[in-house]
Amino acid sequence: MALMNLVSTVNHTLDHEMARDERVVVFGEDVGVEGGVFRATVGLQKKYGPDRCFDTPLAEGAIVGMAVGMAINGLRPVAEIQFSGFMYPAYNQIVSHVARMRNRTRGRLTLPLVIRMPHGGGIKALEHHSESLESILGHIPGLKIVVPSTPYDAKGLLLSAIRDDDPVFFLEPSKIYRAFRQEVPEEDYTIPIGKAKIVREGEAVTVVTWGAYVHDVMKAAEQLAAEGIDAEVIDLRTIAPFDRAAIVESVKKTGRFVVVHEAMKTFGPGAELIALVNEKAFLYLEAPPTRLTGFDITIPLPRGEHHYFLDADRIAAGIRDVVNF
Amino acid sequence: MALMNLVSTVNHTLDHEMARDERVVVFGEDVGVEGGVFRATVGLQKKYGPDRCFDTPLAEGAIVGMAVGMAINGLRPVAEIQFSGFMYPAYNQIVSHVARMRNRTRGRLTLPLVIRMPHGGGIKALEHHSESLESILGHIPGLKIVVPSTPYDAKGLLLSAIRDDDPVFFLEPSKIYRAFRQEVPEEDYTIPIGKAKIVREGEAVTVVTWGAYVHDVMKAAEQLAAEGIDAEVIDLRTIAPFDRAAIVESVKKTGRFVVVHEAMKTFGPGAELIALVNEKAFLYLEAPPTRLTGFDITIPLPRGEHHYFLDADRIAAGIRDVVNF
Amino acid sequence: MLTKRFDPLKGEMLQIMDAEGRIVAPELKPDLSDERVLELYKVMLLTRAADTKALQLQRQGRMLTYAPNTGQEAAQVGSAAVLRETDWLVPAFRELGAWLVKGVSLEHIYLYWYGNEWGSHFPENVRMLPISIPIASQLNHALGLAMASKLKGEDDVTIGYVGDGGTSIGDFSEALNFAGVFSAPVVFFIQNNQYAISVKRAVQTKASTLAQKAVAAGIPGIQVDGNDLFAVYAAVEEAVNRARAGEGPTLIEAYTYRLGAHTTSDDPTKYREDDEVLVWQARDPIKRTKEYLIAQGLWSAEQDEAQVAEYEAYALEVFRKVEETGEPQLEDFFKYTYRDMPEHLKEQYQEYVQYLEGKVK
Amino acid sequence: MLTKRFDPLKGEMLQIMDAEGRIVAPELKPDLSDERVLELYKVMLLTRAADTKALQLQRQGRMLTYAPNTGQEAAQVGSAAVLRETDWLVPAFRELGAWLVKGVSLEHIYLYWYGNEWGSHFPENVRMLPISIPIASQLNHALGLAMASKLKGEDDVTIGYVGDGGTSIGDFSEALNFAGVFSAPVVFFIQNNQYAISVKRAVQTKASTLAQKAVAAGIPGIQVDGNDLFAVYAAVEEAVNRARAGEGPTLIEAYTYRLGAHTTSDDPTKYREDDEVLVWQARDPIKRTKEYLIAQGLWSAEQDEAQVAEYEAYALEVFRKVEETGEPQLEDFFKYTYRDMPEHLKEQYQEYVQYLEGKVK
Ligand SMILES: Cc1ncc(C[n+]2csc(CCOP(=O)(O)OP(=O)(O)O)c2C)c(N)n1
Ligand SMILES: Cc1ncc(C[n+]2csc(CCOP(=O)(O)OP(=O)(O)O)c2C)c(N)n1
Ligand SMILES: [Mg+2]
Ligand SMILES: [Mg+2]
Repeated sequence: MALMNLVSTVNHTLDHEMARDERVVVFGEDVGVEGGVFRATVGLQKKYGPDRCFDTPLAEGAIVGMAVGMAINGLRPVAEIQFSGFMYPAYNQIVSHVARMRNRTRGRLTLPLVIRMPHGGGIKALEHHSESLESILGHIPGLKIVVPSTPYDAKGLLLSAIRDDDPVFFLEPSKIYRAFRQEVPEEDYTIPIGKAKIVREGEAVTVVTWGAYVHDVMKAAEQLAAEGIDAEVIDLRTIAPFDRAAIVESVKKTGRFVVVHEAMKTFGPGAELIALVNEKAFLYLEAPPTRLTGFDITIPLPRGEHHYFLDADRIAAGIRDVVNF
Repeated sequence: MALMNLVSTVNHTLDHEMARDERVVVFGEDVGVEGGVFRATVGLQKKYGPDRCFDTPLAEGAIVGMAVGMAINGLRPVAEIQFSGFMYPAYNQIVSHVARMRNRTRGRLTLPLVIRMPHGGGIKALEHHSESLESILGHIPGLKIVVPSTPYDAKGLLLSAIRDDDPVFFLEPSKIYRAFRQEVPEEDYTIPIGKAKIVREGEAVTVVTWGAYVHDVMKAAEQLAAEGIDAEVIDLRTIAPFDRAAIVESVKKTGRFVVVHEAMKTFGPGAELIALVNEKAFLYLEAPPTRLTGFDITIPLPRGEHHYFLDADRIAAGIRDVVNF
Repeated sequence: MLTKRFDPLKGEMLQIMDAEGRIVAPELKPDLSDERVLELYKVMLLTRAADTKALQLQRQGRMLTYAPNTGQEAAQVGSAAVLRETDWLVPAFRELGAWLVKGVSLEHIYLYWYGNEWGSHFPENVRMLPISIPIASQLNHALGLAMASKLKGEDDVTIGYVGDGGTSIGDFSEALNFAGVFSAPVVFFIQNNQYAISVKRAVQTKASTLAQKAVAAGIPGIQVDGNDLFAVYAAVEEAVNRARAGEGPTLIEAYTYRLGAHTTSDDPTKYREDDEVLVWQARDPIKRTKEYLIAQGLWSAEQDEAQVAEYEAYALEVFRKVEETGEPQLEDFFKYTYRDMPEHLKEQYQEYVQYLEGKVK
Repeated sequence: MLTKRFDPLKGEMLQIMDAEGRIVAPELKPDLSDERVLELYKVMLLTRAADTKALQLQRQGRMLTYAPNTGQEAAQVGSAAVLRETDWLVPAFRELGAWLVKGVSLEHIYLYWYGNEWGSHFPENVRMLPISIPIASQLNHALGLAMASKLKGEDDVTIGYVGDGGTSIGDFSEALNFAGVFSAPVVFFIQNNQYAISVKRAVQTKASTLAQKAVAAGIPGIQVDGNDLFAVYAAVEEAVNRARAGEGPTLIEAYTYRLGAHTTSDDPTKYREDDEVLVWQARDPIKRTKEYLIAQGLWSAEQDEAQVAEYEAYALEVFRKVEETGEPQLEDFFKYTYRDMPEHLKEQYQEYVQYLEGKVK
């Protein structure tokens, strides 16, 4: 066991899996010599050589397209996109090929590959460095999307992702890359993709969130607990295909539902969860299922970004409204 | 007045506006000499010369990026993407620039441009020729998205789109390009972007749809009317920013809500409408708001595509379930 | 080295056999046995027969959209003929001749164009990717396959196909550039058939050859007469050998012509003159190879006629089998989205099955 | 023509003034008055002073992320100096010197890096696009601006900037290719500063020069000593004149070096040797131009020192003003998404205002 933060856990986990499985190759912009702009791949090139961990020229489409070919030909590529806002040049590869190769060939060719990227904002970064892509990716059948909220989960989920026979997008909340440390076992363990985690049990309202916001929601839940409002908090962990049963069961118990996410509101991920709750637990609902989300605007530059992101107070206020409906 | 189908109306409308406003330029793959693979731009190069209507090399990113520069420098570009499934290479330009130039420059630079593309499926086409992009585009603040369902609407909406100071995506349901003709006035008229249209008044249930499905939903509504179920049918016409008031008002009247669309279900456009109905009309709901949509699969090749698309029978069955809830 | 001898920047193009089937550069002629040449010629014939049949069937409303290959058979067959079984072939969508050489059955190919996904489920030993519709995107897969061969220490080579139109889209440049940087064992093969649907080659780029686009990636490039089976073979052979020896990628432009329509939905008279087509008909790769074979005493006009008739009958028979496959399995549309069908897809599938059963009742 | 005389495929690079400020190719020296040269030199000095200040302020926690320009001033100033007011400048994100020449105020620039969108709201007469973070995507905007000038019958020219890293991404090739096809009046200007963050130029492409990437688009390309103000000016001048005369686009590679970090979040010692930096410090464009000016009797070491001090004080003063702008207007974040604020945004804005007011109470 060692105390690790999120980004060092990613590094440790890649190291762990590269040692175990020589089919794993790691690449992307600045991934090799420098070890990544966030240092997620630091030391890997030295340890495994430039054939296993290397820098690429600057072109996200080629990075993802190359991963497709590698995965077909027997490797398990783990590609890094430097920030999720730079995923768009690869979007054609993602939608047209990554998501479809298995179906297109009726299972003949499969893509065991992972695309890792820093995700979300709140780090006072330049434009395009704060994007949340859940629904842009989640709408596409054939992709799996995972967002860890803790170092412990990151290791278990990343190992599952690399070993998965389907393509997995591993979105790493950059805001909490170094926010806190946690004991992470040295041993091998996996956490199943597609399973949510109840991080706080409660009776008053179901609150679903993921990534960096798990911590803000938990803070809000503590505030509310002090007021006698006992929220159940679910860390969704997998955005696609997500754990519908966990949500539905919880809402059947609490009768109230709030989803909290960074992404923009309209046509955003929260809408899907609300639609699900309607479809599966309509008769249990005691208040309108509610979204606490980013505004439908471009994420502001650093001087204004605090307006875009929710803090525990705003989250608590939103949950309170639903409970008091 | 002349009888026109949808694609000839697009052609007529481009002609109309190119004659009226010399800033309008039309381009894309096969748009010039051939007049478009669907013949939407036929004759325009001959009439207005190759400076106003021209072919480009094959590169959707450059087509859209070029439109951005042209719009900044005083033109009103109307670019064609040959099929919506080939929009993805331009997605970086769309998200990173088309949607943001106004906000990024605090209104200094604006993008009066239109991106036209055939949209949706059901035409027994090859892979990637049947995509529905509503939520992939609609999630991005700063874009306007319009889908006409009739020739008459197409003219009024396309003229609004070209004259709009914001970038507009004009999605043309290819399935109904030549499905029927309608009287289209020769004169100038516009239909406002952002306004839905009640195409059938009713009391039993609100059914929202758009594009080609308007006709299938209307058929379903007639079937249901024969059974004594009186559905209100709304043609959304604008997907973003959409007419929230029209939907909410109707649902407050009917207490029941169904959205019907071609796009995949999960994280799809219907989810947003259901979330809205929850937020604005929760206490009026007598049945769970429901989605009738594409499955969460890759749209099948022609031999199987009929399974993906809804017909009037399936739509009627779905609406019936909601009414009988 | 051919890529040194024929500089696309000087407008030089490799030709070994001229339009009349005469060997004009005997010293460059690849070392192919007469039997092998005849074998390849027969694949060219089969390709054309399959095309002819598909077009007929399409006009009868039995085949769906189809992209014809007529005029491009030498480029297709000559390039794929160089590959060995473990090499990878990455198609665009118009390389029927190449696929047949690589061992894909005509049944698979017809099944695909007939609109059935099983047409892209090739046998285990056929190392070919499915057709890629998004233009040029497949070249990055070719790069990736080649990179994997290299990183695994295997000496397999990958060939990736693209059209003249495809050279304009970013994926093309990116794939070439990455391949150059990593010395990936890949050959990029352009079928320059002079058109991207209606858009003429001259509108596609101001570059006077497509082969010179190699310069941007710092890799060798060569233009060859794409209707000359021997020139195509020789250039690809050199490139494949180089790749296999660890010396990196090559770009090859096969200068050819699409004699037919872009697809069955296309009407080429809208954008090109008959005269141009006539010029290129005279350069027909099948006519040329046939004349060579006849001159060599390896083939005769009668044999040719009989062979064509046999292949057309065969193609029809294959298509009939395809027609008989009937409706695809409903479950398949849901089953192959993920390795295991997730719960929401099971639900969607089951609800739909129930609906269909309810309708039948 | 310079692009004919200096062939990047032969490894030829245009240099007019060497690293010691000596004119080595007097016949190619652009026709600039002494005053103009001094004026441009001063912009180079201001650029460096603004850089120095920004880095200091960033270390003090007052400035946010900042991308330094030190070492690249000649490439930036020399290129933009050719433009007239109605010409368009399309930046990447590291061309401070160019922006200053084009008439953008340091206040705008600092405001941008300080994290305020108003930093990209330039005055009406400053024809420059905002900074573009997604690498190379801006080159297609440059193409579009140029196309509009051409289609409107105006003879304005557009210059588009990109880094060495940016030449690998598809947008770069696409923009060049379109510009070639349409003979668009645009100049593509690469600041090859040898690094894309940590990735060395040699890893970016196997092409021996970046200028040769022009060959793929069939347009002229030239490599120039990017630390030589005169060479940069001369090459851009020729390219701009050609574009203005309707003769189409040019690609220029300015061979230079980033002496500082990629941005304030970067630590270059992780990926490069000090020795390399020392070599390039000796080629510093400011040192070189200063030596030229002093040798010409146009400037002195004392004047230089005083000017630097003045600019640093000025930069600090500008930054103080920027700091005083305080919090941005909340409404602005909602207001500029569309021309008219749609109802859902009004609602989101109002609900948030109410929430904030509730908190204050
Ligand atoms: C990204 C993308 N854009 C547009 C299309 C539509 N389209 C299909 S084929 C084609 C022309 C391709 O020309 P070329 O690359 O020369 O190949 P050819 O058809 O001549 O074999 C176009 C534009 C597509 N399939 N993919
Ligand atoms: C599409 C995209 N991918 C990745 C990044 C992250 N990034 C920012 S700057 C940079 C390197 C750019 O190198 P270069 O083009 O040489 O410009 P320089 O920084 O040297 O001026 C990268 C990879 C980005 N901004 N855009
Ligand atoms: Mg072609
Ligand atoms: Mg650089």
